[in-house]
Amino acid sequence: MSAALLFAVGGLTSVGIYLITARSLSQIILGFSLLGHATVLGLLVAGGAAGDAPIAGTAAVADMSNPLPQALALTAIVISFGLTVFLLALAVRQQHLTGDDQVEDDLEDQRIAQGQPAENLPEETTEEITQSIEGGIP
Amino acid sequence: MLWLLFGAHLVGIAAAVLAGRRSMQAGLCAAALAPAATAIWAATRLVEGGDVVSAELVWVDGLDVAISFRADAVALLMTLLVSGVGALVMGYACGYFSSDAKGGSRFGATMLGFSASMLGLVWADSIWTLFIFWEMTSVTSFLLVGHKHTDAAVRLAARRALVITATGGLVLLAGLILLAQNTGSPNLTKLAPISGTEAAVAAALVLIGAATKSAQVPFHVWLPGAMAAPTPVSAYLHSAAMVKAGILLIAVVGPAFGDVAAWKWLGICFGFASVIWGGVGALRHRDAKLILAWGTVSQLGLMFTLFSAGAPKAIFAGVALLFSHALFKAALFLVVGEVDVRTGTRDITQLGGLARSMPLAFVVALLAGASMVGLPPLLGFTAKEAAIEAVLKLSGGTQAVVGVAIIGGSVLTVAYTIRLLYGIFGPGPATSVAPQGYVRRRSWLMAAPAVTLSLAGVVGYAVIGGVNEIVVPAATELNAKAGVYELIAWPGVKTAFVISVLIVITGAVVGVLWIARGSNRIPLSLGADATDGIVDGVISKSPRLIAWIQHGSLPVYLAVMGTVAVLAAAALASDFAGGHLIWWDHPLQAMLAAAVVIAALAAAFVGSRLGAALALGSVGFGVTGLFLVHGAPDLALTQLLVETVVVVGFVLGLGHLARRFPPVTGSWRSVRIMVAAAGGLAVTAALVAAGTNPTGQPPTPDLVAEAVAEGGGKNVVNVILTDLRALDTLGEVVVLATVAIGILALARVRTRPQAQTQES
Amino acid sequence: MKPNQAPAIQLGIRVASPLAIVVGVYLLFAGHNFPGGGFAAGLVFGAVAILRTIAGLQRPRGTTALIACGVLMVTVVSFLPILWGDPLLDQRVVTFDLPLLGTIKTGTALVFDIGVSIIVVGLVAAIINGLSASQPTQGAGQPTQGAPQ
Amino acid sequence: MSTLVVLTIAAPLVAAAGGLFWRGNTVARDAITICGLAVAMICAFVVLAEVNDSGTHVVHVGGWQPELGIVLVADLLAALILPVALAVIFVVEIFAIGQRRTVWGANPELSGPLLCVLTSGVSLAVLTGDLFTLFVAFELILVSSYVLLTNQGRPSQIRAGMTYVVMNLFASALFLFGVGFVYAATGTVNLALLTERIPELSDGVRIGLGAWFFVVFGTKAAVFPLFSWLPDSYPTAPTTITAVFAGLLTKIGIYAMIRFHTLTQMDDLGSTMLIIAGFTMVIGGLGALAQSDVKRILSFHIISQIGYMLMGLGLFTVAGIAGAIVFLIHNMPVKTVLFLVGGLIENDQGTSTLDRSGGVASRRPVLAVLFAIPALSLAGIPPFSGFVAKLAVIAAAIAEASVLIVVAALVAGALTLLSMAKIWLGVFWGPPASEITPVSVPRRYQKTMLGATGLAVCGILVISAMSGPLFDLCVRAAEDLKHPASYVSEVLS
Repeated sequence: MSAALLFAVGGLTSVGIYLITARSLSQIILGFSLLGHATVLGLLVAGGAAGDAPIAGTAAVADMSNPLPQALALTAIVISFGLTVFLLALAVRQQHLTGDDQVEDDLEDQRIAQGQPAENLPEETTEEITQSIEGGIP
Repeated sequence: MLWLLFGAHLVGIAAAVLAGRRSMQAGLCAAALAPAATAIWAATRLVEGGDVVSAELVWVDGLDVAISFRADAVALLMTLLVSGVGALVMGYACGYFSSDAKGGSRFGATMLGFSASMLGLVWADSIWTLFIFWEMTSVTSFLLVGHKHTDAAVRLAARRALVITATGGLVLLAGLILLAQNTGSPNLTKLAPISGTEAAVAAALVLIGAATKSAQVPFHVWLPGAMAAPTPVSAYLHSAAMVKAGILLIAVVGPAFGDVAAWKWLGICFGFASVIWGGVGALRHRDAKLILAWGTVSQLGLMFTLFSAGAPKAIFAGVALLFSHALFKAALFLVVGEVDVRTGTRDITQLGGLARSMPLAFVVALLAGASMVGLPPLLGFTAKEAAIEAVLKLSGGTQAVVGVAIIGGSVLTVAYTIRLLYGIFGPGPATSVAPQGYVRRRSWLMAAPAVTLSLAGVVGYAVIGGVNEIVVPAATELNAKAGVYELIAWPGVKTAFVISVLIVITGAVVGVLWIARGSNRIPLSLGADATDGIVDGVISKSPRLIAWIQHGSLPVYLAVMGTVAVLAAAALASDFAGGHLIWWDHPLQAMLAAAVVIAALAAAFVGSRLGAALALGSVGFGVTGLFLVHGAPDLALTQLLVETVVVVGFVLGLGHLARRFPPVTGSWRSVRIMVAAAGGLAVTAALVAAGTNPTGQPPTPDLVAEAVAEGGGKNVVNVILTDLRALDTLGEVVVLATVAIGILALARVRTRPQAQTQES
Repeated sequence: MKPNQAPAIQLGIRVASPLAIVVGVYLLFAGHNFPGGGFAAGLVFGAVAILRTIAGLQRPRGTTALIACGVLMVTVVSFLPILWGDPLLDQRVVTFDLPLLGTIKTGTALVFDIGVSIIVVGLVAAIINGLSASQPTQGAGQPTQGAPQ
Repeated sequence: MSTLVVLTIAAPLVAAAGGLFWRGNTVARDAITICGLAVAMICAFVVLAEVNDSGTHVVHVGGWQPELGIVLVADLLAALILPVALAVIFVVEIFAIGQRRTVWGANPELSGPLLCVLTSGVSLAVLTGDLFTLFVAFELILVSSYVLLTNQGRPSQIRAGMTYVVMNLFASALFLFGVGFVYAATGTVNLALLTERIPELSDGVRIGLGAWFFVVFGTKAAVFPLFSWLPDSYPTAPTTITAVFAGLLTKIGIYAMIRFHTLTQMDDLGSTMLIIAGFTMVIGGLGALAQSDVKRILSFHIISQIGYMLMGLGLFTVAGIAGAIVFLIHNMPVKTVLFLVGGLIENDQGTSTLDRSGGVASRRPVLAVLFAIPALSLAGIPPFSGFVAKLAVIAAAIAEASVLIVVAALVAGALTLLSMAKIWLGVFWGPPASEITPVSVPRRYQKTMLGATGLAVCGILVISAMSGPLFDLCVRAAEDLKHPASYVSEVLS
């Protein structure tokens, strides 16, 4: 196993975890991008040593790097790409609703923790509700 | 036959629902049919005798759970009580409720549902059948107690009853599992005696379960509260039926615990405490129904004591008491209910002089009360004699404790009965009887069942031989040696009789003195308040506890998760051995790795959004380089394109936000750093450890060969993606499609109202 | 995001688009033998869409239908073989000649890859529509750009 | 047979695409999605019958060897779980069609196709014999649930959605790391091969792998202390959606755990699992008690119930695992129905808060019955399936003399009952709520919703009645899991 790659995995993981525990959704997204890199590199490390590209005919089979983790990694990259983009969309919506991208604490949890009656919860406005009923896809 | 009768109850429920829509009375009449038929059947069986009828329906064979019924002598006796009293009470309820009472179909159906559950319980031949119906009686009784649920106090009482009986049910479940596993068979007639620690634990659990159901101190607190139910419910559930379930339980499983000392002593303790405390409670209350309820606690305590003592004579006396108690207690409840609806109160300090205005009720109450006290010529007398004789047959400590319980309990019974009857019917300010309109017209409906039940005490005494034919086989069924005894109408002046006379005299003196003292202070309902306090406490304290875990803060959740993962990885990394490590596959790898980590750190610690996005891009390009070095051009290409789109998206979507991230400081930041560092280390170490001694090798040569031969492509990675593992790819693109839909939907919600405002 | 309507950039992008599309098609077909594949091709096509949107040339339309088509395509290609008894996701390999690219030995995998790239284009289009139309909370006075159709 | 197995994945996917394509045409869209789900469900039932008769069926995807390609394995466990799961989704889709676009309803344009995607994810997750495909299947399930949760974009949903998405993304990252560990240690991601190779590893690595995946699956399954995302997010979704989530998602996590940890013989983790299980059920029960909203109470119950399943698994005996499987099967429809009834209550009163509700039993007795049956079943009251499940799990624990966990299970049982009583007392009993604002739904649609709920309640009754044969099947499945040699030989032959 290559210590250099392992270093990259560990470093990316650490920074990723640090970022996802932030309150700003932008930073969380950054964190997941980094974690995504870390997992992909982790898969490669797990698959064995570096080698030539696994394209038949261009190199000896014995010299090739293991193609299976690459395939798995590719799938993982694409999936984490999709989810990162989705998080972005959530952040954009949050920004639209509150003006920033901070992750807020759950209101009902706080209400229960403080023992307040249910009336103190802010009701969603009718406008917001109609808006969400009107939603859909183009 | 058993199925037929049981099925009749189920059909009856449907009928009661339908008929109950028209009126309360129709629903109740429909409900009364099945129990009436069952009672008649049981009576004929008892008279005619014959083979024991049984029936079985296997439910879950793997767990030995079956609905197995067996109508032996005990079951028939109980059937007679459950169904007979049930039918009478339902008839009584026709008079009790006004025609326009709400919830007609509900009440009739629930009563019948309870009746059916109770029937299943008394017929049960298997531990599991018994438990199944045991739980069903808990649920149906909850519904019945809460019949007038718009009243908050009623809801509270129903909750209390449910909490105690259902918790008891859970305890019982554990005890029964333990019992079944130790005896090897859930069959109640084949319970082998067990011993040892597990047996003692099982004994305690089963006894606690039984004590909750039979309202034994300290679990009795639900019973007085349950008097919030309509009186027919109290007359049925709390005299003849449900509260007897616990007694029946300890009677039938008793043989298995014969060798367990804990069984006997714990049971006697429950019984003793209940006898005394229940009697004291009955002496102090003013509400006639509550006096009866506390009296029930006391009387059930007597039975509990006798059955726990376990000697043949004691068991015989217990069965006799069980039988007579159901009759006189139900009759008394019915009378109190009638008094209640005709005068509008049940408070004995306000009542008085009803002997003249309600003579029939007075006679009924007198007969039933005399039976309760144990005066001849009534059935109660013979049962009490049997109990005292049973005490005389005991020896040692058991005799002392049981003796005190029975004598003390009987004295108290005499005292509170006198006080009750005196309070309602005795001289004093005559309560005006102003019946509500419907009562007068149908008062015979209320009178007839009460008369029947109280006359049963007289008739039973008269034909004591007939009663013996019911009681003796039942006692034999429970204990083979108990069959030699029988109830004796007139024992002559023997020790037991003398004791009996002394009891009545002492009790009468206590009762008269008590009345004279005019002590009508309501005792503290310690238990009930405590129970509600515990339940409310759990409900009101749980938010505090939960808030500690469920505080709603995402970063903390993530940190917790990270920490847990680190712990798991630490287990993995415990086999850490770095022998297979090399510094790098290629020097370039080391440089790129360093660059990637530095860029990542920059992304984390640079304050501006744009800077972070750029740093993210750099990380992506560095990783692309690492892929190339590793020999993964496909990954590199994809990574490059993905990185571009992500960075563009990041800028596109969040470009409007403040330029800088909000600053982070304080201890939370140190926690984050610690979790993050530990996470990185743990993952790395775990990877190294996992790769130390691989137990299998990747089939790279096979993959390459197959890709070319079968997959028709030279790029092995691509062949894997589109052929070998195309299913993964399929899933992956569906994920992308779904994400796209999600983004579009969110965009739509956002833009729609704006478009509307524009138009307006 | 405000479309950048500088003529020079627009012209550049007009010229670059077909080139990029050619690159994408190459990636799509070459994928089986060289680095590339449906996903990469889709992203290249998507990049064209992004550029054209930025330049204000056009916005992607009918995104949902596109995505539905893509999903239908990959699903049908994947599951059709089971209808005539072949294993799930079985490949039919065919060989044919194409000008410029030479002999192509490919199979149903290609159809699958095309489906993949269609979905990816759909996703990129969704990103453009979903993220770029964002306006921070500035009230309703702000004109909205391109409400999705 | 292979066709049937594959159709459980394929039919919903095709339906999802079709439903998206004709999203504007209500009738066509609903017909397509319903058909897709129905086909999948029927296939799943036939697969169960076939597997019951002729044993495990293996589908080699693309005809590749298991060492190289992906296999789908319909063994008894998978065949048992799948029909129930698909039936649950089917019923919810009918309900969703009935609910239309109301304040509380899901958006029908999206819920149909996305439920289809979710369904194929569930089928794939249950059937796959490959660890990485399991990851993909999880992502399919999750991504559709993300969109289902957030697509209406309400502030509460976005807030909850972020918690949900971020927590699950982290879990997914951990999953991928886990795949890396497994691959590094064994050189394969095929479950059958892992069954052979993981027990050969050194103890530290083997148990560590088990622990790691316990964290991964535990997050999906919402075990203590990883459950926090669930009660925050589930209640904010439209009720129909929550019903699916509640019925399925956490259960798939438990399913994966049962599958992975038994095949790889992680018996050493048993005591850890039991401790976690105890905390999960008691804390879940306490949490339920603390809430004052029907949907939140029910959400905490999910956690509590997960504890019971984990308890069965943690015993690592045939009886325990069988108990866990029975519990799983029983819990899926029960949980779903409770949420559906929650939705009906919301429709009826305009709120699901206990303080503002009351008297539903008098006004809508049918609702009371529909609620009572699953509630009693959940609380483990006979004669419903919950009793069998609880009895199986607790009896297994008592047979192993695990006293503490039995006590925890009993306490949790009492808490469950108490909080069910809390809902009953608050919503169904008591004086009618003073100000109710029922959501006006056309009668015909109301009937559809009631019908769907009634159908599901009938399902619960059927499961209850069939508990005997069901339990026997579960015991067989548990024996197969406990002795994985047959699984391995079926897959690798």
